Amino acid sequence: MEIYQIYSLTSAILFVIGLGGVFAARHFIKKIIATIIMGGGVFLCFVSFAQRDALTFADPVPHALVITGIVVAVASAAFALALARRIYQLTGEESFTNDK
Amino acid sequence: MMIKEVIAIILLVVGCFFFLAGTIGVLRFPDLFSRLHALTKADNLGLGFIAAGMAVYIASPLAALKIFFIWLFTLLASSTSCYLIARFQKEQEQSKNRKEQG
Amino acid sequence: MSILIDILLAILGVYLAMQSLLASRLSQSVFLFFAFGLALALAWVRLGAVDVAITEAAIAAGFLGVLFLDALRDFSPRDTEEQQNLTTVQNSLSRKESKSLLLPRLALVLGLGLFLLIALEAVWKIPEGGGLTAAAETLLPESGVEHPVTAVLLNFRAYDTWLEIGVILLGLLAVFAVGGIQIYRKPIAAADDPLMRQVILFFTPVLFLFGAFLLYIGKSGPGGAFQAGVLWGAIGILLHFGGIPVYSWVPRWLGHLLLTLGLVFFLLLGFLFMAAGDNLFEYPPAYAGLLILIVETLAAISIAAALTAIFANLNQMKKEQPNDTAQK
Amino acid sequence: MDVFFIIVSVFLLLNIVLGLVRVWRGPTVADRLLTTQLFGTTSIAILLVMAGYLEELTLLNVAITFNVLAVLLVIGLVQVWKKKKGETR
Repeated sequence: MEIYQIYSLTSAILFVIGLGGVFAARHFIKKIIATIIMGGGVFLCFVSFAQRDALTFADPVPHALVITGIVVAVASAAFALALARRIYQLTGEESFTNDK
Repeated sequence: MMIKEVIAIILLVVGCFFFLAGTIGVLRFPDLFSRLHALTKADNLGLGFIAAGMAVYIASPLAALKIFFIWLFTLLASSTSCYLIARFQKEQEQSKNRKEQG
Repeated sequence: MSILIDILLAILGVYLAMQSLLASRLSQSVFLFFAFGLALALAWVRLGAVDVAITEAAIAAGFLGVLFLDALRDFSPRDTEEQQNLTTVQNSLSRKESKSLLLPRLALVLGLGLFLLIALEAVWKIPEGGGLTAAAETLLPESGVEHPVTAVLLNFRAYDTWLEIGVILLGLLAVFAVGGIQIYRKPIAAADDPLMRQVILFFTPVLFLFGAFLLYIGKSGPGGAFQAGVLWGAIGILLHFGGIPVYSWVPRWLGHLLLTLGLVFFLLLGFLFMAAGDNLFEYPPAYAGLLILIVETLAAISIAAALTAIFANLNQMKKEQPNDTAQK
Repeated sequence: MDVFFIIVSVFLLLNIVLGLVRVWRGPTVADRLLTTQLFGTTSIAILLVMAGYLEELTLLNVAITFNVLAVLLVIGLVQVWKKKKGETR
């Protein structure tokens, strides 16, 4: 078993965990964490296949995509946190509720 | 086996021992202040031994300088964070006590 | 034999991800998430992606950590009494819902299991195409830098990188839109602790120098604009904690200039060479190294400014709350 | 020698796993933050060992990144949560 196979299988599991978290978690912060975990799974998939395609160095295109992706994920997480905190300030709600 | 490898192995084993001691301390000690002690002292010593071992093994002056700086920064960061966390916790407990009394 | 490390790391990562979502208390889940970030950084080291590992270490240990701590303070209950009320309410809620939500939960678990199987099969059977390694390798001498990842980021796929700086700026604008733009005026509680002031004074130049080192070394090894940007952004956050919010004493026009510098210069350069007859973001190989260094520096400054502004805005957001409640 | 490096890395990883117990039990936020510091220090050690094992000296840069930013979280916790105490008083 190669290194990249372990990590690519892990990436699928992480993505599914994040997806489940987005559906099932109640609190805003947990939902945000779940989306970041989902993103982490996708990045892990990219980088593991970059390692498979290595010649003299690992495939640089997925690495570059993942670096930009991480920073974009951080920007979107900051936006999501701002939204969540604003909602909490205005309504006092910590999660999406139906009864209102 | 070369002599530098033997030295590196000895230093790494000692470092691992201190890491284990630090982790056990974090798990077993009763309150935050003694846990801080275990973590920031024992672990830094362990890191120092591992850093020394790797500096001996890699045996390049530039890398040794970098490793030394890594250890120095870790010492600085963890000693100050030990102080800051302890002070923070003490203030929290004091304000809690004041509230319970008043 | 070395596969042992990978298996352990993979199990650790999956466990941390699962527990950070399943943990009952919010602070548990946030700190488990930090640990997940560190495990991910180690995984990238194992996969040979050192650039990604530096970025992830900077983001997970620094920026996201501070953002989440800040948010955690907002959401954690103010009083023990309030907390008790909250837990009782939550208990009653969960008891009520446990019956009515049984079917959706079963469906969710089944769907996720099915999806997991599909994803595992898909990942297992991704065909070997060879990737773009060979193309990058042949074009590397023309790019002006020696490190393939930097070459891809700032030369071959410069369009992506340019848009990506724009996305960070967009994130800042979105945070402004949510939190309000008249933010930077209030003074912040200064660091009253002499030791903390010294630590901030010590780590500011260290962060700056190390960021500059990463920026420069990006030409020939792992490092580059994003890593340097995050490290320089950490300077802004540290100064903010030390009672010197950067945007309160920098004049407003300079702040805006710093924020847009990278984006504008990148675009200007692209159009300049397009006017000279090349494609968008195509540099002449003779000057490419120098141009890439300049672009990277400006991009790092812009990223640092944007991250600092995002943090300052988010940190100030909750400060309005006690005033709001007092007015009510 | 390689086998020895692998054993040391696995041992340090197991150390992290042990430290996780404190994240679960830790009664205060400071305890949990402490565990994150433990992870940071142990990860730096793992990175140093990896740098020798893979003979990849750039890993030292990753380690420096880890430890110049380690102090940021602590200062963040202390400064951010201090204001909370002021509010509740």
